[in-house]
Amino acid sequence: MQVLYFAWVRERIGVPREEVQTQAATVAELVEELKTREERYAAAFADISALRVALDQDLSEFTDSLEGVREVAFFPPMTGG
Amino acid sequence: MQVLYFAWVRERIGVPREEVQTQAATVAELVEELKTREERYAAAFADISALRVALDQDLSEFTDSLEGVREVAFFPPMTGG
Amino acid sequence: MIRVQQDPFDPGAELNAFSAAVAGAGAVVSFSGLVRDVAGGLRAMEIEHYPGMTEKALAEIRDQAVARWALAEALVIHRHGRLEPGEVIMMVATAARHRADAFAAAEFLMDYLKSRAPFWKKEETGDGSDWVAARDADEDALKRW
Amino acid sequence: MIRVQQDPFDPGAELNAFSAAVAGAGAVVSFSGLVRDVAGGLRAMEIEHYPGMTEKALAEIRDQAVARWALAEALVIHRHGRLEPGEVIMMVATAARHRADAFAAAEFLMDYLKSRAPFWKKEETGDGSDWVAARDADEDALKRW
Repeated sequence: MQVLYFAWVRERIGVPREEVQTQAATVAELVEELKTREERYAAAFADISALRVALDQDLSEFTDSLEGVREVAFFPPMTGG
Repeated sequence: MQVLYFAWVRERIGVPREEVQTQAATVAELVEELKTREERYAAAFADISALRVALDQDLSEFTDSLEGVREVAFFPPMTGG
Repeated sequence: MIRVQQDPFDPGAELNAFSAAVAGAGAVVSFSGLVRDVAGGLRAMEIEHYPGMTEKALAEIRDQAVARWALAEALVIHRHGRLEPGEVIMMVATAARHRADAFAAAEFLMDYLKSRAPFWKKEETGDGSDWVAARDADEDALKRW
Repeated sequence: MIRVQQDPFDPGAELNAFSAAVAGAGAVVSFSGLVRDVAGGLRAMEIEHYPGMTEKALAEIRDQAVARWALAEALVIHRHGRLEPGEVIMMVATAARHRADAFAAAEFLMDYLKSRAPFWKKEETGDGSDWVAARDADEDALKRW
Protein backbone atom coordinates (compact mmCIF):
# COMPACT_ATOMS: atom_id res chain seq x y z
CA MET A 1 0.00 0.00 0.00
CA GLN A 2 0.95 3.63 -0.38
CA VAL A 3 1.93 5.32 2.87
CA LEU A 4 1.93 9.13 2.93
CA TYR A 5 3.46 11.50 5.48
CA PHE A 6 2.71 15.19 5.97
CA ALA A 7 4.16 18.17 7.86
CA TRP A 8 6.68 17.22 10.58
CA VAL A 9 5.96 13.53 10.17
CA ARG A 10 7.15 13.84 6.57
CA GLU A 11 10.20 15.80 7.69
CA ARG A 12 11.17 13.22 10.32
CA ILE A 13 10.72 10.26 8.02
CA GLY A 14 12.36 12.07 5.14
CA VAL A 15 10.02 11.11 2.31
CA PRO A 16 6.50 12.30 1.41
CA ARG A 17 5.28 8.84 0.39
CA GLU A 18 6.47 5.28 -0.08
CA GLU A 19 5.17 1.87 -1.07
CA VAL A 20 4.99 -0.43 1.95
CA GLN A 21 4.51 -4.21 1.85
CA THR A 22 2.91 -5.32 5.09
CA GLN A 23 0.76 -8.00 6.69
CA ALA A 24 -0.39 -5.59 9.42
CA ALA A 25 -4.13 -5.96 10.11
CA THR A 26 -4.65 -2.55 11.71
CA VAL A 27 -3.11 0.90 11.60
CA ALA A 28 -1.62 0.35 15.05
CA GLU A 29 0.11 -2.83 13.83
CA LEU A 30 1.47 -0.97 10.81
CA VAL A 31 2.88 1.73 13.09
CA GLU A 32 4.59 -0.88 15.30
CA GLU A 33 6.05 -2.52 12.23
CA LEU A 34 7.39 0.77 10.85
CA LYS A 35 8.89 1.73 14.23
CA THR A 36 11.09 -1.38 14.21
CA ARG A 37 12.46 -0.54 10.75
CA GLU A 38 14.64 2.48 11.38
CA GLU A 39 15.26 5.18 13.96
CA ARG A 40 13.53 7.86 11.86
CA TYR A 41 10.24 5.92 12.00
CA ALA A 42 10.61 5.39 15.74
CA ALA A 43 11.14 9.15 16.11
CA ALA A 44 8.13 10.06 13.96
CA PHE A 45 5.78 7.61 15.69
CA ALA A 46 7.11 8.05 19.25
CA ASP A 47 3.91 9.72 20.44
CA ILE A 48 0.87 8.34 18.62
CA SER A 49 -1.47 10.68 20.51
CA ALA A 50 0.13 13.59 18.61
CA LEU A 51 -0.75 11.99 15.26
CA ARG A 52 -3.77 11.53 13.03
CA VAL A 53 -4.32 8.89 10.36
CA ALA A 54 -6.40 8.84 7.18
CA LEU A 55 -7.35 5.65 5.34
CA ASP A 56 -8.08 6.19 1.66
CA GLN A 57 -8.41 9.91 2.43
CA ASP A 58 -10.90 9.54 5.28
CA LEU A 59 -9.92 10.45 8.85
CA SER A 60 -9.73 7.18 10.76
CA GLU A 61 -8.67 5.57 14.03
CA PHE A 62 -5.43 3.75 14.81
CA THR A 63 -7.52 0.72 15.77
CA ASP A 64 -9.13 0.57 12.30
CA SER A 65 -8.55 -2.35 9.94
CA LEU A 66 -6.30 -2.01 6.91
CA GLU A 67 -8.30 -4.54 4.90
CA GLY A 68 -8.80 -3.27 1.36
CA VAL A 69 -7.02 0.00 2.13
CA ARG A 70 -4.77 1.34 -0.65
CA GLU A 71 -3.59 4.62 0.89
CA VAL A 72 -2.61 5.32 4.50
CA ALA A 73 -1.59 8.84 5.57
CA PHE A 74 0.02 9.94 8.82
CA PHE A 75 0.12 13.57 9.94
CA PRO A 76 -0.11 15.89 12.95
CA PRO A 77 -3.41 17.57 13.92
CA MET A 78 -4.55 19.88 11.14
CA THR A 79 -4.01 23.63 11.36
CA GLY A 80 -5.87 25.04 8.37
CA GLY A 81 -8.11 28.06 8.19
CA MET B 1 -39.69 71.58 21.28
CA GLN B 2 -39.22 69.83 17.96
CA VAL B 3 -41.32 66.69 17.55
CA LEU B 4 -40.29 64.25 14.79
CA TYR B 5 -42.23 61.37 13.28
CA PHE B 6 -40.88 58.47 11.21
CA ALA B 7 -42.24 55.65 9.05
CA TRP B 8 -45.98 54.99 9.45
CA VAL B 9 -46.22 57.40 12.38
CA ARG B 10 -45.08 60.14 10.02
CA GLU B 11 -47.55 58.99 7.38
CA ARG B 12 -50.49 58.98 9.80
CA ILE B 13 -49.69 62.38 11.26
CA GLY B 14 -48.89 63.79 7.84
CA VAL B 15 -45.73 65.75 8.66
CA PRO B 16 -42.15 64.65 9.35
CA ARG B 17 -41.61 67.22 12.11
CA GLU B 18 -43.26 70.15 13.86
CA GLU B 19 -42.64 72.66 16.64
CA VAL B 20 -44.82 71.87 19.67
CA GLN B 21 -45.43 74.17 22.65
CA THR B 22 -46.27 72.05 25.67
CA GLN B 23 -46.19 71.95 29.45
CA ALA B 24 -46.14 68.13 29.46
CA ALA B 25 -43.69 66.81 32.06
CA THR B 26 -43.21 63.36 30.52
CA VAL B 27 -43.38 61.70 27.12
CA ALA B 28 -46.62 59.97 28.14
CA GLU B 29 -48.20 63.34 29.01
CA LEU B 30 -47.08 64.76 25.67
CA VAL B 31 -48.69 61.82 23.87
CA GLU B 32 -51.98 62.34 25.74
CA GLU B 33 -51.91 66.03 24.87
CA LEU B 34 -51.27 65.33 21.17
CA LYS B 35 -54.06 62.70 21.04
CA THR B 36 -56.65 65.31 22.10
CA ARG B 37 -55.58 67.67 19.30
CA GLU B 38 -56.79 65.94 16.15
CA GLU B 39 -57.94 62.54 14.94
CA ARG B 40 -54.66 61.91 13.05
CA TYR B 41 -52.71 62.08 16.31
CA ALA B 42 -55.23 59.83 18.06
CA ALA B 43 -54.79 57.34 15.19
CA ALA B 44 -50.99 57.46 15.28
CA PHE B 45 -50.78 57.07 19.07
CA ALA B 46 -53.64 54.58 19.49
CA ASP B 47 -51.33 51.75 20.53
CA ILE B 48 -48.35 53.07 22.45
CA SER B 49 -46.89 49.56 22.80
CA ALA B 50 -46.28 49.59 19.01
CA LEU B 51 -44.19 52.76 19.29
CA ARG B 52 -40.72 53.80 20.35
CA VAL B 53 -39.53 57.23 21.47
CA ALA B 54 -36.16 58.98 21.33
CA LEU B 55 -35.30 62.05 23.41
CA ASP B 56 -32.54 64.17 21.89
CA GLN B 57 -31.66 61.18 19.70
CA ASP B 58 -31.38 58.63 22.51
CA LEU B 59 -33.86 55.75 22.78
CA SER B 60 -35.98 56.48 25.85
CA GLU B 61 -39.07 55.43 27.78
CA PHE B 62 -42.55 56.92 27.66
CA THR B 63 -42.28 57.54 31.41
CA ASP B 64 -39.13 59.68 30.96
CA SER B 65 -39.09 63.39 31.80
CA LEU B 66 -39.11 66.03 29.07
CA GLU B 67 -37.14 68.51 31.17
CA GLY B 68 -34.45 70.14 29.05
CA VAL B 69 -35.36 68.03 26.01
CA ARG B 70 -35.21 69.81 22.67
CA GLU B 71 -36.08 66.99 20.26
CA VAL B 72 -38.65 64.20 20.70
CA ALA B 73 -39.05 61.53 18.02
CA PHE B 74 -41.80 58.93 17.68
CA PHE B 75 -41.49 55.88 15.44
CA PRO B 76 -42.33 52.18 15.13
CA PRO B 77 -39.80 49.48 16.12
CA MET B 78 -36.73 49.72 13.92
CA THR B 79 -36.21 47.37 11.00
CA GLY B 80 -32.72 48.12 9.75
CA GLY B 81 -29.99 45.72 8.74
CA MET C 1 -15.85 53.47 10.96
CA ILE C 2 -19.50 54.33 10.39
CA ARG C 3 -21.06 55.40 7.10
CA VAL C 4 -24.70 56.20 6.44
CA GLN C 5 -25.34 57.00 2.81
CA GLN C 6 -27.83 57.02 -0.01
CA ASP C 7 -25.34 56.01 -2.69
CA PRO C 8 -24.60 52.38 -3.52
CA PHE C 9 -21.30 50.97 -2.32
CA ASP C 10 -19.16 48.02 -3.38
CA PRO C 11 -19.04 45.44 -0.54
CA GLY C 12 -16.11 43.60 -2.11
CA ALA C 13 -14.02 46.74 -2.41
CA GLU C 14 -14.98 47.71 1.16
CA LEU C 15 -13.98 44.27 2.44
CA ASN C 16 -10.61 44.46 0.71
CA ALA C 17 -9.90 47.97 1.99
CA PHE C 18 -10.94 46.94 5.51
CA SER C 19 -8.75 43.82 5.45
CA ALA C 20 -5.74 45.77 4.16
CA ALA C 21 -6.13 48.31 6.98
CA VAL C 22 -6.14 45.64 9.71
CA ALA C 23 -3.35 43.47 8.35
CA GLY C 24 -2.16 42.54 11.86
CA ALA C 25 -5.44 40.80 12.68
CA GLY C 26 -5.79 37.28 11.36
CA ALA C 27 -9.59 37.06 11.17
CA VAL C 28 -12.04 39.21 9.22
CA VAL C 29 -15.79 38.59 9.24
CA SER C 30 -18.27 40.44 7.05
CA PHE C 31 -22.03 40.48 6.85
CA SER C 32 -23.94 41.97 3.95
CA GLY C 33 -27.69 42.41 3.81
CA LEU C 34 -29.30 42.35 0.38
CA VAL C 35 -32.76 43.35 -0.75
CA ARG C 36 -34.43 40.00 -1.27
CA ASP C 37 -37.54 39.25 -3.21
CA VAL C 38 -40.82 38.79 -1.32
CA ALA C 39 -44.15 37.11 -2.08
CA GLY C 40 -46.02 39.20 -4.63
CA GLY C 41 -42.83 40.39 -6.29
CA LEU C 42 -40.81 43.18 -4.76
CA ARG C 43 -40.45 46.26 -6.95
CA ALA C 44 -38.36 48.33 -4.59
CA MET C 45 -37.47 48.91 -0.97
CA GLU C 46 -37.52 52.35 0.59
CA ILE C 47 -35.36 52.82 3.67
CA GLU C 48 -36.17 55.76 5.92
CA HIS C 49 -33.77 56.81 8.65
CA TYR C 50 -33.38 59.44 11.36
CA PRO C 51 -30.42 61.61 10.33
CA GLY C 52 -28.21 62.43 13.28
CA MET C 53 -29.56 59.73 15.57
CA THR C 54 -28.61 57.03 13.05
CA GLU C 55 -24.91 57.92 13.06
CA LYS C 56 -24.96 58.31 16.85
CA ALA C 57 -26.65 54.94 17.46
CA LEU C 58 -24.34 53.13 15.04
CA ALA C 59 -21.22 54.70 16.56
CA GLU C 60 -22.35 53.65 20.05
CA ILE C 61 -23.03 50.09 18.93
CA ARG C 62 -19.68 49.93 17.15
CA ASP C 63 -17.78 51.29 20.16
CA GLN C 64 -19.43 48.71 22.40
CA ALA C 65 -18.39 45.90 20.07
CA VAL C 66 -14.80 47.14 19.79
CA ALA C 67 -14.47 47.40 23.58
CA ARG C 68 -16.13 44.09 24.35
CA TRP C 69 -14.18 41.92 21.91
CA ALA C 70 -10.93 43.89 21.65
CA LEU C 71 -11.41 44.21 17.89
CA ALA C 72 -8.71 45.63 15.67
CA GLU C 73 -11.47 47.49 13.82
CA ALA C 74 -15.19 47.40 13.05
CA LEU C 75 -16.98 48.87 10.05
CA VAL C 76 -20.67 49.63 9.54
CA ILE C 77 -22.10 50.95 6.27
CA HIS C 78 -25.87 51.39 5.89
CA ARG C 79 -27.78 52.83 2.97
CA HIS C 80 -31.07 54.71 2.99
CA GLY C 81 -33.42 55.77 0.22
CA ARG C 82 -34.78 53.67 -2.63
CA LEU C 83 -33.20 50.27 -3.40
CA GLU C 84 -34.01 47.61 -5.97
CA PRO C 85 -34.10 43.83 -5.42
CA GLY C 86 -30.59 42.39 -5.22
CA GLU C 87 -29.00 45.66 -4.11
CA VAL C 88 -26.81 45.69 -1.01
CA ILE C 89 -28.54 47.46 1.90
CA MET C 90 -25.74 47.39 4.43
CA MET C 91 -22.64 45.64 5.61
CA VAL C 92 -20.65 45.20 8.78
CA ALA C 93 -17.08 43.96 9.02
CA THR C 94 -15.02 43.04 12.06
CA ALA C 95 -11.35 42.18 12.47
CA ALA C 96 -9.75 40.36 15.39
CA ARG C 97 -6.86 38.09 16.21
CA HIS C 98 -9.11 35.08 16.63
CA ARG C 99 -12.15 34.16 14.62
CA ALA C 100 -14.46 33.62 17.60
CA ASP C 101 -14.17 37.31 18.52
CA ALA C 102 -14.68 38.50 14.95
CA PHE C 103 -17.79 36.31 14.55
CA ALA C 104 -19.33 37.23 17.93
CA ALA C 105 -18.76 40.95 17.38
CA ALA C 106 -20.29 40.84 13.88
CA GLU C 107 -23.38 39.06 15.20
CA PHE C 108 -23.64 41.52 18.09
CA LEU C 109 -23.40 44.46 15.67
CA MET C 110 -26.11 42.99 13.47
CA ASP C 111 -28.45 42.19 16.37
CA TYR C 112 -28.19 45.72 17.75
CA LEU C 113 -28.29 47.40 14.39
CA LYS C 114 -31.49 45.52 13.47
CA SER C 115 -33.46 46.66 16.49
CA ARG C 116 -31.70 49.73 17.87
CA ALA C 117 -30.57 51.80 14.90
CA PRO C 118 -33.30 54.08 13.53
CA PHE C 119 -33.98 52.62 10.10
CA TRP C 120 -37.37 51.59 8.76
CA LYS C 121 -37.99 49.54 5.64
CA LYS C 122 -40.97 49.87 3.34
CA GLU C 123 -41.58 47.25 0.66
CA GLU C 124 -43.25 48.13 -2.61
CA THR C 125 -44.89 45.20 -4.40
CA GLY C 126 -47.50 44.81 -7.12
CA ASP C 127 -50.14 44.98 -4.35
CA GLY C 128 -49.02 48.33 -2.95
CA SER C 129 -46.49 49.26 -0.34
CA ASP C 130 -46.14 48.36 3.31
CA TRP C 131 -43.80 48.94 6.21
CA VAL C 132 -41.82 45.89 7.21
CA ALA C 133 -42.88 44.69 10.67
CA ALA C 134 -40.23 44.14 13.31
CA ARG C 135 -39.67 40.43 13.99
CA ASP C 136 -39.93 39.13 17.55
CA ALA C 137 -36.87 36.99 16.78
CA ASP C 138 -34.85 40.16 16.21
CA GLU C 139 -35.82 41.64 19.56
CA ASP C 140 -35.19 38.30 21.26
CA ALA C 141 -31.74 38.08 19.68
CA LEU C 142 -30.60 41.01 21.86
CA LYS C 143 -31.09 39.02 25.04
CA ARG C 144 -28.07 36.83 24.52
CA TRP C 145 -25.58 39.69 24.78
CA MET D 1 -18.27 25.58 -4.28
CA ILE D 2 -14.84 24.42 -3.15
CA ARG D 3 -11.52 25.69 -4.43
CA VAL D 4 -8.05 24.64 -3.28
CA GLN D 5 -5.32 26.60 -5.01
CA GLN D 6 -1.81 27.92 -4.81
CA ASP D 7 -2.57 31.21 -6.55
CA PRO D 8 -3.73 34.29 -4.67
CA PHE D 9 -7.39 35.25 -4.98
CA ASP D 10 -9.32 38.48 -4.44
CA PRO D 11 -11.71 38.06 -1.48
CA GLY D 12 -13.68 41.18 -2.39
CA ALA D 13 -14.25 40.02 -5.96
CA GLU D 14 -15.19 36.56 -4.65
CA LEU D 15 -17.65 38.06 -2.17
CA ASN D 16 -19.31 40.15 -4.88
CA ALA D 17 -19.57 37.23 -7.29
CA PHE D 18 -20.97 35.02 -4.52
CA SER D 19 -23.55 37.64 -3.48
CA ALA D 20 -24.65 38.20 -7.07
CA ALA D 21 -25.18 34.45 -7.54
CA VAL D 22 -27.43 34.15 -4.48
CA ALA D 23 -29.49 37.28 -5.01
CA GLY D 24 -32.59 35.66 -3.53
CA ALA D 25 -30.98 35.24 -0.13
CA GLY D 26 -30.97 38.30 2.09
CA ALA D 27 -27.96 37.50 4.25
CA VAL D 28 -24.36 36.87 3.22
CA VAL D 29 -21.58 36.17 5.75
CA SER D 30 -17.91 35.91 4.87
CA PHE D 31 -14.83 34.97 6.83
CA SER D 32 -11.31 35.59 5.60
CA GLY D 33 -8.18 34.37 7.29
CA LEU D 34 -5.02 36.44 6.79
CA VAL D 35 -1.40 35.64 7.51
CA ARG D 36 -0.77 37.66 10.66
CA ASP D 37 2.54 38.68 12.11
CA VAL D 38 3.94 36.69 15.03
CA ALA D 39 6.50 37.36 17.78
CA GLY D 40 9.96 37.36 16.26
CA GLY D 41 8.72 38.69 12.92
CA LEU D 42 7.08 36.41 10.42
CA ARG D 43 8.87 36.17 7.09
CA ALA D 44 6.53 33.73 5.41
CA MET D 45 4.01 31.00 5.99
CA GLU D 46 4.14 27.68 4.18
CA ILE D 47 0.89 25.77 3.90
CA GLU D 48 1.12 22.07 3.15
CA HIS D 49 -1.94 20.08 2.19
CA TYR D 50 -3.02 16.59 1.19
CA PRO D 51 -4.14 16.81 -2.45
CA GLY D 52 -7.27 14.78 -3.03
CA MET D 53 -8.24 14.44 0.61
CA THR D 54 -8.38 18.23 1.01
CA GLU D 55 -11.02 18.68 -1.67
CA LYS D 56 -12.96 15.68 -0.36
CA ALA D 57 -12.92 16.88 3.27
CA LEU D 58 -13.93 20.42 2.30
CA ALA D 59 -16.76 19.22 0.07
CA GLU D 60 -18.10 17.03 2.88
CA ILE D 61 -17.97 19.89 5.39
CA ARG D 62 -19.66 22.23 2.92
CA ASP D 63 -22.43 19.74 2.13
CA GLN D 64 -23.10 19.25 5.84
CA ALA D 65 -23.43 23.00 6.34
CA VAL D 66 -25.75 23.45 3.34
CA ALA D 67 -28.00 20.63 4.54
CA ARG D 68 -28.07 21.67 8.17
CA TRP D 69 -28.89 25.35 7.67
CA ALA D 70 -30.71 25.21 4.33
CA LEU D 71 -28.21 27.60 2.81
CA ALA D 72 -28.70 29.09 -0.60
CA GLU D 73 -24.97 28.48 -1.19
CA ALA D 74 -21.66 28.06 0.60
CA LEU D 75 -18.19 28.80 -0.71
CA VAL D 76 -14.79 27.66 0.56
CA ILE D 77 -11.49 28.80 -0.96
CA HIS D 78 -8.20 27.74 0.63
CA ARG D 79 -4.68 28.40 -0.56
CA HIS D 80 -1.57 26.29 -0.11
CA GLY D 81 2.11 26.96 -0.72
CA ARG D 82 4.13 29.97 0.37
CA LEU D 83 2.36 33.10 1.66
CA GLU D 84 3.67 36.41 2.97
CA PRO D 85 2.35 38.36 5.99
CA GLY D 86 -0.92 40.11 5.19
CA GLU D 87 -1.86 37.70 2.39
CA VAL D 88 -5.27 36.06 2.43
CA ILE D 89 -5.02 32.35 3.30
CA MET D 90 -8.62 31.34 2.84
CA MET D 91 -12.21 32.45 2.91
CA VAL D 92 -15.64 30.99 3.44
CA ALA D 93 -18.93 32.61 2.47
CA THR D 94 -22.49 31.54 3.27
CA ALA D 95 -25.84 32.83 2.04
CA ALA D 96 -29.21 32.31 3.68
CA ARG D 97 -32.58 33.98 4.07
CA HIS D 98 -31.90 34.92 7.67
CA ARG D 99 -28.66 36.10 9.18
CA ALA D 100 -28.63 33.60 12.08
CA ASP D 101 -28.32 30.70 9.61
CA ALA D 102 -25.62 32.41 7.56
CA PHE D 103 -23.58 33.19 10.69
CA ALA D 104 -23.97 29.74 12.26
CA ALA D 105 -23.06 27.95 9.03
CA ALA D 106 -19.97 30.12 8.50
CA GLU D 107 -18.77 29.41 12.05
CA PHE D 108 -19.45 25.70 11.60
CA LEU D 109 -17.48 25.68 8.33
CA MET D 110 -14.55 27.44 9.99
CA ASP D 111 -14.54 25.17 13.04
CA TYR D 112 -14.50 22.02 10.92
CA LEU D 113 -12.10 23.38 8.36
CA LYS D 114 -9.61 24.33 11.12
CA SER D 115 -9.41 20.86 12.61
CA ARG D 116 -10.68 18.43 9.98
CA ALA D 117 -9.34 19.61 6.63
CA PRO D 118 -5.79 18.39 5.91
CA PHE D 119 -3.78 21.62 5.95
CA TRP D 120 -0.66 22.28 8.00
CA LYS D 121 0.95 25.66 8.55
CA LYS D 122 4.65 26.28 9.01
CA GLU D 123 5.87 29.70 10.12
CA GLU D 124 9.23 31.04 9.06
CA THR D 125 10.66 33.72 11.36
CA GLY D 126 14.11 35.19 11.95
CA ASP D 127 14.69 32.35 14.43
CA GLY D 128 14.00 29.56 11.96
CA SER D 129 10.83 27.79 10.97
CA ASP D 130 8.32 25.80 12.93
CA TRP D 131 5.05 23.97 12.42
CA VAL D 132 2.05 25.73 13.95
CA ALA D 133 0.66 23.68 16.83
CA ALA D 134 -3.05 22.85 16.84
CA ARG D 135 -4.91 24.84 19.50
CA ASP D 136 -7.03 22.99 22.06
CA ALA D 137 -9.60 25.77 21.62
CA ASP D 138 -10.00 24.76 17.96
CA GLU D 139 -10.66 21.12 18.81
CA ASP D 140 -13.03 22.16 21.61
CA ALA D 141 -14.94 24.41 19.20
CA LEU D 142 -16.20 21.32 17.36
CA LYS D 143 -18.10 20.12 20.39
CA ARG D 144 -20.82 22.72 20.09
CA TRP D 145 -22.13 21.46 16.74
